[in-house]
Amino acid sequence: MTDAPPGYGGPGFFATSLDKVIGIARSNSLWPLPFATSCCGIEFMATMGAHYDISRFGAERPSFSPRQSDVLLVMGTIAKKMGPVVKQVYLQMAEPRWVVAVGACASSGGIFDTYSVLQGIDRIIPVDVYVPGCPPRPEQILDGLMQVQELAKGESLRRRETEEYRALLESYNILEKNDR
Amino acid sequence: MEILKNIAMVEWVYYFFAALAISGALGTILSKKPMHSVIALIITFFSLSGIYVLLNAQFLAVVNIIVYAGAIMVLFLFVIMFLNLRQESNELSNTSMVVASTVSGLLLALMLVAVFRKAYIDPISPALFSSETGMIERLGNLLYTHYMLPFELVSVLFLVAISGAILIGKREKGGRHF
Amino acid sequence: MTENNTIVARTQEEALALNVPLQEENNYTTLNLGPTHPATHGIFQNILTMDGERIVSSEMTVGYIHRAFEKIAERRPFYQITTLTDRMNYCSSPINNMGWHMTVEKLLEVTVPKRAQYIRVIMMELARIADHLICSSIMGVDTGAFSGFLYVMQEREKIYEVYEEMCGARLTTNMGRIGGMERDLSPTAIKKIKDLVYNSLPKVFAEFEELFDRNRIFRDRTIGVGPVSKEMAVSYGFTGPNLRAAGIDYDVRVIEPYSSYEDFEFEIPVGHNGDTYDRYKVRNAEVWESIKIIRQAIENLPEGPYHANENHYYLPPKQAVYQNMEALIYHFKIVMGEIDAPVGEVYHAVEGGNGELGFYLISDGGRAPFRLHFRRPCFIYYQAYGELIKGGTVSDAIPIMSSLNVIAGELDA
Amino acid sequence: MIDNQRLVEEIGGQFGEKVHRFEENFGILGFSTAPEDLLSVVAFLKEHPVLKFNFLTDITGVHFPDNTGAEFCSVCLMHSWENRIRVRIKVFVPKENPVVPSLTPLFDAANWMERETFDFYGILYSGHPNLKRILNMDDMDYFPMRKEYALEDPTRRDKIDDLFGR
Amino acid sequence: MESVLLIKGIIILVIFALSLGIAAYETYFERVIAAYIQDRVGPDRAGPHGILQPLADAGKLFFKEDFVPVMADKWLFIIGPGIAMFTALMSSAVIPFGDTLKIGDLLVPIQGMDVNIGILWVFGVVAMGVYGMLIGGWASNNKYSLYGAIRAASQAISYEIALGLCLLAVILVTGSLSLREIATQQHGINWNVFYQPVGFILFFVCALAECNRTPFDLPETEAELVVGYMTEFGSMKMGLYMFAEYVNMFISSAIMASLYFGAYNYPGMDFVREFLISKLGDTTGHNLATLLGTAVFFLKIFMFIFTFMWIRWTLPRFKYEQLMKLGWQWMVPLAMVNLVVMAVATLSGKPLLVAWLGMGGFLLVYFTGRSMYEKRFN
Amino acid sequence: MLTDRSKKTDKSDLSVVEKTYLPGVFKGMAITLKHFFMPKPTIRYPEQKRYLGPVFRGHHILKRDDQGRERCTACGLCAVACPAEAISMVAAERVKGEEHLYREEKYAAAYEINMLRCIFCGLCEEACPKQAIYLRHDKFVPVFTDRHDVIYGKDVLVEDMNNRYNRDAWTKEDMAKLWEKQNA
Repeated sequence: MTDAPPGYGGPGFFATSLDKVIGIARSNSLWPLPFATSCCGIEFMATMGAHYDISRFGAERPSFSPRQSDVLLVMGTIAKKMGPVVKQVYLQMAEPRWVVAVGACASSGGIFDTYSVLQGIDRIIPVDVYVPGCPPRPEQILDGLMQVQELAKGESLRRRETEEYRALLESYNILEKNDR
Repeated sequence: MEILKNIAMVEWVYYFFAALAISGALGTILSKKPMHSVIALIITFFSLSGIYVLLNAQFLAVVNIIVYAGAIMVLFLFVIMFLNLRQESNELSNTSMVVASTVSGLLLALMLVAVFRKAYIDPISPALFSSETGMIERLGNLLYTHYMLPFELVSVLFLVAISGAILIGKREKGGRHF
Repeated sequence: MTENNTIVARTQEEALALNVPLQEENNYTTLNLGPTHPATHGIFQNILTMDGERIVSSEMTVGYIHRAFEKIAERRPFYQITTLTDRMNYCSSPINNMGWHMTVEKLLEVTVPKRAQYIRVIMMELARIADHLICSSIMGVDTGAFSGFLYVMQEREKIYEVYEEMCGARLTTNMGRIGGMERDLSPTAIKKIKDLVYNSLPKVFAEFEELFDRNRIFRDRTIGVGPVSKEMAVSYGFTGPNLRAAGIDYDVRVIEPYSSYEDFEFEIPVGHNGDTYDRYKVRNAEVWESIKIIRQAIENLPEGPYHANENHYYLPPKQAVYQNMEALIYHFKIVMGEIDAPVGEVYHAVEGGNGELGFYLISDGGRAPFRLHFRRPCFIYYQAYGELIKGGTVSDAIPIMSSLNVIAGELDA
Repeated sequence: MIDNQRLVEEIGGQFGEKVHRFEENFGILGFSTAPEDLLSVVAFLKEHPVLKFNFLTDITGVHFPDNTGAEFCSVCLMHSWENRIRVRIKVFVPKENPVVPSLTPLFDAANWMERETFDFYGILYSGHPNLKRILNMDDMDYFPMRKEYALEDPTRRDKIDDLFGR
Repeated sequence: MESVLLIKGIIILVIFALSLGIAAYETYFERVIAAYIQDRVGPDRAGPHGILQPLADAGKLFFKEDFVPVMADKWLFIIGPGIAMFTALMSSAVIPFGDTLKIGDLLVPIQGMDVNIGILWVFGVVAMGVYGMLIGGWASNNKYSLYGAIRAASQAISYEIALGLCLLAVILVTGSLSLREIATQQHGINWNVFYQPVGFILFFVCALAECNRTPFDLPETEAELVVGYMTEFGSMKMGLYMFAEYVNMFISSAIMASLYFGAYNYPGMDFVREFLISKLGDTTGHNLATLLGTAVFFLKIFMFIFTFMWIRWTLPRFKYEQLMKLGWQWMVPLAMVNLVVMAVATLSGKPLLVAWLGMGGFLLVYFTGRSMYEKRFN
Repeated sequence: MLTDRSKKTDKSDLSVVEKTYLPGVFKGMAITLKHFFMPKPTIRYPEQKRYLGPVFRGHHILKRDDQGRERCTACGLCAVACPAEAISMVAAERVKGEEHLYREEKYAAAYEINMLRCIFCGLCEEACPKQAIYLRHDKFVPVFTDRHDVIYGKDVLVEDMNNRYNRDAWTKEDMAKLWEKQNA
């Protein structure tokens, strides 16, 4: 290996442009895992449908296996009984993974401020994007997806190995890969 | 070192396949997981097919893969998957088992030695060599003329085997559904 | 599998039937279907005991989105409960919505004007169409054909456009009010409805049926799969299309007409032996009947007010609130939920997307219901699912589930 | 045509004192019976050759905290499709011993309805094949629909007040 | 000798790259075709008309975290996708993508290798393809995967029988196992499909089954088995499986095109060739004609790929036992009839007439007999 | 039979030809091919936007009147009507010199809506006696990336006088009049 010119070697030039390219690639290939439990899932169907067509964003391949998906779209009320399942699915996903809480119920519990409903999934897993609405219009779901695209574009390849990220996971009591 | 240089390309390939075949065979009997054994056996079949190709018996090579690797071993895998033999079995610790396998192994070795002592291998003469040997037309002609009777007998045997298999495989009342 | 030529029973039933000993050690596998399995459309868990590909028994767990509707309802004023009912059967929320309002109107003894009743019928039938469209097309998805689903989803989108025109939301509409509707049908809405029921929907839906009805692959997957006999259907509390598929023509719209359903001519499609194909066919036939009802309703839409003239229960016009003291007082009282509800018990049933949707309301005269119980058809008939899939394969279990049209929000409440 | 009057006569004639508190609410006849008579009343209605209450519409519970000695009420709603008439049967049981016979021998549908009622109110259905919680988690230690439990528990820790907007 | 090897090497490399490239873009076309069939527009934001979508997918898959589930059999879990990809790519070696190229004095066929057992090679490699799924499905230690793997294996084995019988009928007509020979014999419009349309349909159905495409996609039924044998695979491992599937689709389309639709032959090819040679000279004209033939071949392949996708987005899928029933009770007997008819036709000297008469007669007798039977007993 | 309206659905057997799968397959493929060439109704969302309907319930706005005074009088009816309990407010008395800011004597010193709790049911708009709160029909709430941003205060909610929100009809009654005009 010859020495690269100053400013073009090391983690500088190559790494950042690779970061960018992969970021763009990732952002255009976000395979959602539709974790649809109620009303918002029906609106997600509309989002997949001809009028809104989520496939334009390269995200029409809903992979129901968490191993293959990039975005966990939590749509609908998550009851406390369901909480562990959501967490399990999140754990089974491979990095990089993003979580979108679609709709009021998933984001905060919505009108269901009751003994059985989890008041927002961010109590058990880290959430990247919240989509308001009950249920959100397909446009808003697409907005959420585009927000994730933005996040993916701006994310460095090494973000998932940083201390901050690990600390974030630990704050959710998610330890490394034990439960996979 | 000089010897190595004199070995032709074909022979290198032959040694490679031979080594692969033997290691695959060893893997088959030494591996503790049945699944791995099957995979090793498939490797053996593959290298045998490679050797067949070196002998210009392409038909045999491919049929070996289709029949043994493609069909029979798949059924083996099937059975293993159904039986779910994931856990190690400790049957080998049984002394009678060890004795029996040693004796049968020795017997086999004895037989092989006896056979090979008597065996006579034609010397290869380039003059008589025909690239058509082992080709499918030759094979077909031979099978349907010289070996007509054994060939037909074998097919009858297969027919019987198939009927028998169907009979055995027929579902009985209260049996398992697969 | 036989061992030493003796037949061995694997289940208790087999042991009894064949009079042979039950084999203790069984070779069954368990398969966990759900709660996030793609085919459960929502979330129910089925732990299947499998013998090869065949299901021996299943244990069902529900409650994964239990949201305590009934508990919340006990501290919500009547008009706010629509937001709950909308989210119960979210595929056909206007039916729930209207059903709830009819229950309250029964309690308050409010008479709804004819026009409002007709608008309600139109909305409810649109909702029924939307519900059945989803259910039938999801069956296509679950049997592997995805395209039909998206064809009819475009029609559902048009139904949502009508809702948008009516109330500004697509799914959780909140469009009814005690005593009538929130808004009248706008000219655009009428145009859209007419376009839907006369032009686009019949065309697309006929095409959808053509895609599946006579396709042998689809028929093989559904005919004879998960049949429900009449007796079983009644015993398990089936109602709605699933009951009618079994051959009983019970329909709340005809047996106990509400909201002017007696004015309309329509037939009750019934199936033959209640298998998956029958359920599918009955739903499709009901779509055609709903189209018929909507055509009649929109053609004969009576003139008049779209809500009852009940100052006590229906919000006064904004302008009046601004200028008129009495209106302002009523406005405050209604919003605060301080309406004078009588003490009493009401049970009112409507024909929901999945069957008899009942509202059992006990009022103690307070601001909120003392007790409000929803008779959710899904919850009641889903318990038969375990019985239905027994002996079938996983490939059977999936179409059975989608043909039952179990909606998690309604199931778990 | 069978109306509520006829129903009262039929039921009253058969069971006499065992059924009481007849009432009519918005067209539906309701009456009460003791827990031990419930099964026979329902069976009578179901198997009656004329009445034919073939369909169990619903079972649910109600909690009347002020009704001392009979706090819990198990309501079951039956429907006669042929006669197009409904009837409501109530069984009142005390808080200390809320035991009601299960209707599962008569209707398969009763299974989950009773489980739900048990889940919400803790009413015990004797003879039920699988009486355990259905909607809530198994380890829940109270019956949430009872009136003494407010909807929101102020000590709950899963509610973020600074985010609640109130 | 050296130059031949070099040219061969280049051709092999090109075929290899083409298979991969086409497989990658098949994913794109699958999406677009699915979208168009479903009244949508498909990917349109990754590059113009979403043309960079496969690159985005590949980039993402390569940089996705790669892990092996705790309970999985580690080695087999890694080997599985590799085998799938390996076997998928191997069969492209024997496909005659075109006539000969004239380079200097040499006539080099556009083909990886012309072995005289070409078709058996394909058959053998296809048979091996099962291992990828079987091993992968078993190694994941997940019941859905296991079910998927078992379904995949039994389906592949069952449909290989009918596939082989159809192949036999073609071999019978041609008298050779070499794919090049088969292609040459279908010169002009003398395509095999005109002799044995039933055989072609059977072969097509078997090809669908071997590629695990709808209506035979039982091993990966989304609604039943999540994603079947690849449920536990993430990142590029899953990508390899997916790729292998698309490569298989490409290969089977190519094989169908060369077995039944005359490979690089097209009506009027002689005229075109002579015209080109007369205009452009011997070498250039010949090469151009060959490349034109190759283009026609690829056109045929794309038609088949389109049909595969078209079917995928139209039909519901079978149930397992129905699939088996179809395979064993319909396809195998019909393929045997086809074989017998073709044998008679070949011997008769008037193959076209006899083949049509024989097959048509059989079907007519069967269907009338069957409907009469049904009328009587139902 | 319980009614005289029942009608059996069609479940006739397939003919022998239909049993070969092929007619069904080809019919289905013809339908899908037809759709392949049909015009697509897709809305390319971020570039193309769909009309959300005349009464769409979107982003909240606290209207000002024509003179730029806030209409809200902090009566709290919207908070009561809100099923999600997402609205909270602090009332304050208007002091002298603030007449150009607030229309009534009382006003909301703080007005907060939790956008993640809100279910956009429209009950607040209906409950407001002063026509102060509206759900915009032309705009919806954007997505959030941080849960601490979700509470909208007066800075976001109150109408911007330079960029006023307008709609065809402010009340249902006006809307009805509009329809009549359209019909005429």
